[in-house]
Amino acid sequence: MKTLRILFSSGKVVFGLSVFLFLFIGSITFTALSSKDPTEMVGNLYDSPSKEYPLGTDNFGRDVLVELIHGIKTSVIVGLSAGILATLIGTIIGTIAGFTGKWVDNVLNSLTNLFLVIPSFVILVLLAVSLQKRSLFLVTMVIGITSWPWTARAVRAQASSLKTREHISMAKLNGKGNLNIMFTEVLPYMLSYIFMVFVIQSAGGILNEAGLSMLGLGPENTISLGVMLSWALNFEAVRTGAWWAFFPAVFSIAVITFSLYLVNIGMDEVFNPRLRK
Amino acid sequence: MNYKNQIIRKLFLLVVVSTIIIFSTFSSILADVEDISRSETLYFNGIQWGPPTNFNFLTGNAAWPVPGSGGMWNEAVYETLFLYNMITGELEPFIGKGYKWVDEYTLQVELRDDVHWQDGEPFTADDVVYTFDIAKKYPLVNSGFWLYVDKISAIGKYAFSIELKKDNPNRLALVNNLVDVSILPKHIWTKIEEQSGYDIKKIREYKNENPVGSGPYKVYYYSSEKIIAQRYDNYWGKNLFGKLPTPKYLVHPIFKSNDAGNLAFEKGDVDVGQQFVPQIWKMWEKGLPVGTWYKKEPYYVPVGTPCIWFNFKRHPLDVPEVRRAIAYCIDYKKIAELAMTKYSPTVVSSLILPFGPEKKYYDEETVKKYGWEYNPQKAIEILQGIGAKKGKDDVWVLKDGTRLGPIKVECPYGWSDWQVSLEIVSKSAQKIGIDLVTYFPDQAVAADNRYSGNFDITMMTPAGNPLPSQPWSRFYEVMYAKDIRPIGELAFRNFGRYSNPRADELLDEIPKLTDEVKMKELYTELAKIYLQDIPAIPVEYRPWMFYQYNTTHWTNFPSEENPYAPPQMCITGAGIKALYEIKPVK
Amino acid sequence: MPGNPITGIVSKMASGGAPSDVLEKLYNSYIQEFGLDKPLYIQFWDYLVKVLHGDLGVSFSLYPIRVNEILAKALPWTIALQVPSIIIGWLLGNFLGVTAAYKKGKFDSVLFPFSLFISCIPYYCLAIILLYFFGVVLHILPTNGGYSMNLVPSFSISFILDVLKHYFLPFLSIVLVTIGGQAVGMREMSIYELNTDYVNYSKSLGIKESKIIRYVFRNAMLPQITGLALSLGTMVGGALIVEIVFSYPGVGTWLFNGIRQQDYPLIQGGTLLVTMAVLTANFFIDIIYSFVDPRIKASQIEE
Amino acid sequence: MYSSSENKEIILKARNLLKIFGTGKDSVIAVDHINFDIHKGEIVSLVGQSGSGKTTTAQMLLNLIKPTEGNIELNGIDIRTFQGRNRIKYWQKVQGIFQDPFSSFNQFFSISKILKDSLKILGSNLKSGEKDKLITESLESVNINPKDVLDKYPFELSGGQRQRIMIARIFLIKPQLLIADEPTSMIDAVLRSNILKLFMKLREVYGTSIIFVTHDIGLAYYVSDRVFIMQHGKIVESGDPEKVIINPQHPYTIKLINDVPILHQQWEFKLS
Amino acid sequence: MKELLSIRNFKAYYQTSSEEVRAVDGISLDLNEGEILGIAGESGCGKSTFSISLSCLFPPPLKYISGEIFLDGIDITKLNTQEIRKSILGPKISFIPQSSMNALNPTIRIRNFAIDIVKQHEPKTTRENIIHRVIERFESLSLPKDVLNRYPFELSGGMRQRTLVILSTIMNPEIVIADEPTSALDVSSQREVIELLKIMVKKKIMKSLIFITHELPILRQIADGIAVMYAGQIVEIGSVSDILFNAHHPYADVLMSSMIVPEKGMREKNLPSVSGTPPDLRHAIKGCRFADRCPEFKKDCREKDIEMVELTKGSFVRCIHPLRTKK
Repeated sequence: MKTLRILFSSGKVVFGLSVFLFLFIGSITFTALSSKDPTEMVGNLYDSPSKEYPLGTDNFGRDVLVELIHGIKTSVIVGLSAGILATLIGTIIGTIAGFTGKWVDNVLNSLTNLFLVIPSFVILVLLAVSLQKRSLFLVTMVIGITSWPWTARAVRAQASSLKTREHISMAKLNGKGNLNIMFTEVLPYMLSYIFMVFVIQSAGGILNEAGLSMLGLGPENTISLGVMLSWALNFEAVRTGAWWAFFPAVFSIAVITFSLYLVNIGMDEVFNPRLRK
Repeated sequence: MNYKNQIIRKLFLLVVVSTIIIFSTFSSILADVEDISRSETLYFNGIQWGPPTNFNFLTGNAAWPVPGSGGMWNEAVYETLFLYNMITGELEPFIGKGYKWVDEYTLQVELRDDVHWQDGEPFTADDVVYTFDIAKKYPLVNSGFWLYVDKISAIGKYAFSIELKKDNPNRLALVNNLVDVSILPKHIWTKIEEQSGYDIKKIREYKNENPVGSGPYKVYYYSSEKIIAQRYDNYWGKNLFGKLPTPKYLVHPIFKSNDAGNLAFEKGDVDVGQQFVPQIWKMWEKGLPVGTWYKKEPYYVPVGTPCIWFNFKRHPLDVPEVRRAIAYCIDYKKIAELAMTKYSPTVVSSLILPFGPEKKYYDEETVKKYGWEYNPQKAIEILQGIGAKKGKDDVWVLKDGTRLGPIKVECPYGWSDWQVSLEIVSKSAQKIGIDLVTYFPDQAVAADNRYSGNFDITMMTPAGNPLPSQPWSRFYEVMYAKDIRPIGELAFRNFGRYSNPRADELLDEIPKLTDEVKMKELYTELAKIYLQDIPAIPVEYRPWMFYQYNTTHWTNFPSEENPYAPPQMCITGAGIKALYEIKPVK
Repeated sequence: MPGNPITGIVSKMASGGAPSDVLEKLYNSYIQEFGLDKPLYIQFWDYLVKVLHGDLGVSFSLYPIRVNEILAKALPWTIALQVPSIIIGWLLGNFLGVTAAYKKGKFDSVLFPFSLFISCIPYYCLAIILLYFFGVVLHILPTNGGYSMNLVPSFSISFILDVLKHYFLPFLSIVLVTIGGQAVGMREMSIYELNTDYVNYSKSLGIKESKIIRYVFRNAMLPQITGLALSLGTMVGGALIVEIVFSYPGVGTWLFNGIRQQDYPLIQGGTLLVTMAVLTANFFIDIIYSFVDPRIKASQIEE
Repeated sequence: MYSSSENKEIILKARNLLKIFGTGKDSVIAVDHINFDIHKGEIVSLVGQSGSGKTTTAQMLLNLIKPTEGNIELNGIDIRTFQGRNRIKYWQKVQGIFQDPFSSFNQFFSISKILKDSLKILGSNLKSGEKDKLITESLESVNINPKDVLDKYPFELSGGQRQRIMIARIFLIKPQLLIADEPTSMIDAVLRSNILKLFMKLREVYGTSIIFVTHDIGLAYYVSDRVFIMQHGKIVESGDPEKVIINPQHPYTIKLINDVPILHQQWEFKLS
Repeated sequence: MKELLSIRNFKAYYQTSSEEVRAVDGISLDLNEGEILGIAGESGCGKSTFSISLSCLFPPPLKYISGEIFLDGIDITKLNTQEIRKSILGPKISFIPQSSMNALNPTIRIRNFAIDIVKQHEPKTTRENIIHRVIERFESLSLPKDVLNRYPFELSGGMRQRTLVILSTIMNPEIVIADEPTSALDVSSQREVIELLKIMVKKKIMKSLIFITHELPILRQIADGIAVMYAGQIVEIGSVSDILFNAHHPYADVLMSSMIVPEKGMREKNLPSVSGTPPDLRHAIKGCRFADRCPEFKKDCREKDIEMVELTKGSFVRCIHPLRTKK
């Protein structure tokens, strides 16, 4: 409770979170309540914005605004799920490496560094290319699986510094097992940190989805912000000046990730007093 | 020394070293040809995608201007015997002065005697015979020739004859070869064959960077960014056309995306293009000097008809009423307007196009009687007629309990206009309660699915080229079932494994005919079978090439109002005549 | 890998109207040629052996061009685009970051959210927007390719100017996003450094701010160098997509083409090249780092 | 008031303890073949400057890290038998207290949870009421009103209180041997005596032996029955504090004692 | 003796949007030339904040509230940051921080840092001259001059701390403020640093020294006078022997008696026991701040704020019931 209060004392956190939740909950509510089908072809190729379709239509003659709302929902869900996955894998690997130390750490750490240095973009592309079918779920998995190293690295550093804390020795003297210690003595201390990492990973997930979709490796038969961009490029929205086909998606991606970054930075300032002004 | 200076010095060093590396790597791509003048150069787009890999006609994917890229023949370097005119459907004399059927099985062609290769060697009937003979020796794109030809032989230096097989005398397919097979110089290719040890693999690896043909242009320069052809001023065609082609250079820049190519076209950097430009009329509405064949819709000359193909081995698509219901529920007009941005007239339920050279075989009665059109109510009635009921989720269920869906309609990802078409198909069907869902796998997957029969409904254009053999070729691809491999094995036509013995008979019979009346009769019967069985549904028309021109630098391009040449990109078949008539603006 | 690449090649020819029977023959002869009739593990082994000999195989989509040849032509463009833009963006970003941290106040409160926002826009999105404004709306800069199509590469002034003109937008996209990301990171590092004892000590000795900023810049820079090494993969990945937006004739565009046409040799070769390039860059950064950080240098000398 | 330990039973023996960290070139000898015995009820100080190896020794004695060589015997039983599940049996007899009274706590647990967790080491036979009683008793032993602290979290307590709760934990477990690693170094001087008195009480009530690990020679002198002076991983001098600290023999000890600032004598400086 | 520094009722608080901590709450003291003043106090008493405040830079959230600091008769709290940096810090007031490991910029050689310091105040002096001067300083204090060519991390803890002392005094400051300069060191290095400081005062490299520590035995070795701080205030100022053996303020007395040193007789000594914690400086406190814990507590201790009283010359105490006065 107290932590939450401190958290909300940061304008950045409040602002970022509000924007994010507004977009996320808004898009979920809209898609749940509205009967508007985003794939309904209501107009022609790139009809300019009008009263009826405030953001015009896309290459399929679909209402861009409705698509955008669905796209935001999908992208955010992909981002959050990939974020959860990446955070989960990274936290497990990082905690084990950092806490266990010795050769386990060496092995896991070299693995992490290897994955860090090899552009995750490359792995992402290779994985996505080799998928038979790219459902939303699989794409999310692929993004999550390729982005854990950052988490692992960050968590490892935390865990290995926590390892030397005296309450860990104390817990050992209480006869707690290593697993128990990891869960009760190490993890809770990293929670805020892990949450921050999760926020960043989610933002990364959204960006990755967009990047993959741009390459034509995005989820099939789904509307996401990246897919919208990919269509706009495919159908020459830029050349024909149909800004409404790409700008709203670009802007939404930027705003969502911006809001997440703000939350992260705000949290960082709260939890690391050195950044506090 | 101060540490700050140290950093700056190190960074400076880094920048210098990287600059050197970068510039030295760059120098490797610099060439030693001269820049070319805009007023002497005609720019193309839309034919060559990706960097030139070879100029070897035998690879099947030779780069522009050698035939092979994008399935287009052209006459710039290598030439065909006759010039096909897609508007009139005629074979115009070229190297071949004329052809005649000596008897039912024998075709004789007479050649010009003043044709020579770009290295000065004379062009003779031997070259022609050689060109067809190697297609017998090796698996080549035009090896199909030998399925119906028994023998090709020279008659003296400037004539040759072709004898059809008695059991498969396909006259229609044979004539195709007169317009779409580029003749190779025997004296050069025998050497290449010899060097390659008569191994087709080695022959295919031969890049032929300096192709020697009989045409008016030679490859001058190429890189992964562009290909330049330079005029061959000693061209034999001076005799035929009375002059040389006007542009000294033909350039095909290689655009990395459709967008880039279209932007260049819009700016006038490209003079004549065949890329899909959505809503091209907006360009002249903006005041740009851009034109297409027709001034009005559909702007382009429709030649092919992309279809959705049913898989006959999958239930419930094997039920004719289901196929018919689908045929009725599709909003063809919307496809023409939205997916084809009005570049297609609303499609008619026929594999014989109701316009162009094949119009003579089109029988409106049959289409009216057995065909279909957009009529969702009718689709519902058809389904009700076979006792189908709507399920709870508003989707039809057949008597045997089969739900109509989900049925996948697929085409490759990124084939954007088709994707839009299929979106409309699926939306149309869903509206009346047939659950068609779109599926856009990657191209290779889609192709694999298509050939191996692993699909519900797929999209493909049957025989999309303007050829003398149409509409037979189109029917053949859609309906001919003889020798078609079962599901799981590859079939490069009749993907849905449709089969009707009578259709096979008709398809065997038609190409043998010489009598036009009889031919129309059989075509009509074939059309009736087609309309009853519905192996595939045409969803839109498509031009062979999206011929469009920008008159910023060159004028007098052929068009409907000035139809001195067909809309064949100035270099293909009879389209080549345009090269002699266009005029530089300056 | 899904799909069969040969069907791709053959279906391309099929659109040329070749009879199906011929296509089947062609199909079989290509299958043999690419060795796809062999078991998968032998194919993989063959590929590995070839890669170790520096041969990335033959492209499917651009048969019979070798992947080596394609990438060799593309690499200079990519290096010329990415190396300077990432370095310049990185330097400018760090400079802005440390300034924002030190100056605080208005400079920081404007610059910080702005660079944060910029850094949140993916490279390719920024590229699209720049392309739209400069290329399509204002018509002042070329929108695609490495140089104009009426020019032939040469060491002439006009060609070099033309290349630079085409270079500008992709360069700017990468620089801007890099600046944004680096400024955010550097600001945080600098705030951390500004609170260290040595800064306070230096202040207490009356050392002026500009000097202290230099201390801070240098020290905050060190983790940023390591950070650069680690995030280089991500940066290069993003920058490769920029190439696609501008149809820049670099590795990214080729990779994109490869992906679209299921050209596995090209995809594998391209990704391998990118990986090697990033690893090499990392290696260089490590060396540079050891020069810049006296602590590392000392420990190396001792050994 | 301090009883002589000469004839008391030995509860812990350390023989030839060696600890090397790292491998190869980077290896560091932290503890270099040390030997000592700890008797029942005695207070011993392990004194050394930073890097002398005293904390490593403490960690080995606590069975938190394993010696590279040598052996520890608890009541005659080899420490190597106290591995895995048997570690608990060791920790029933040997317990520790650390320097930082804040980081010794899991800040996410309330004091009552922390103390209850400590009880687990005694086995699970205790009923809930018994547990509460034990906890109350132990808190009272360290002069803390249980009501004031049980529901609180560590960060709500002062440093002195926290260290007392750590001692309450020892009162709860009643080990034979307590290893206290710099237990007062982060406690304000004026509160230090309170803490020290609790250690004395522990020894008096339960006969617990205590090893103080410290760099504070004054403290070692004040509380110990015996002191061990460590330098570079070795025990250089040991014995009665009066002997070792007031009349050191080893050159290192002499220098060390000489450099400790004291109250009643001022250093002589060569103020040239 | 000339009075160098005179502080009058100086207050500096930590102020954030939500709270205010009265870390330094009314300090007055005087410092004469050649004098070494020790400031003793336990954690949280405000001694470090006080030392930081003497730079008059007040890094946020620390804030100047009121009071004066006269240096050579000038109230430096009234100067602006520029003037303070230019003319006060370095040549007049200098600091020796606690943690030598972090106090030196890790990526700059000692020599260059020394040059930066001198150049700051004497821009015209050449590098050679500065190096020459610094080398001389090292030699005169019998320290190895090759330290100059090293990076901080290449020095041992003791050497680094002594280097810090030299660097802080290159400009021959009038007053040096050393905040726990020895607490991270082992006893031998500690002794060396103290010896060095003592020599430097003697040699007049610095005119006076304020030495802040929580260990009274160290002040015994170095200081002339001691000020004891408690809860943001000085509770007693006096000579070393007065404070150590004859303290008047009950807190100073308890603090002194709590010292444990390896001295004969120490084992027999009974340590005083005080419970409780210092008051929370976030809230206003009425009366004596030690009252809660004071063994000598009387009722009137809490009635009003206690002022410093001069008991004998140079001996001040903030207590209305001081110890050992009547006897």
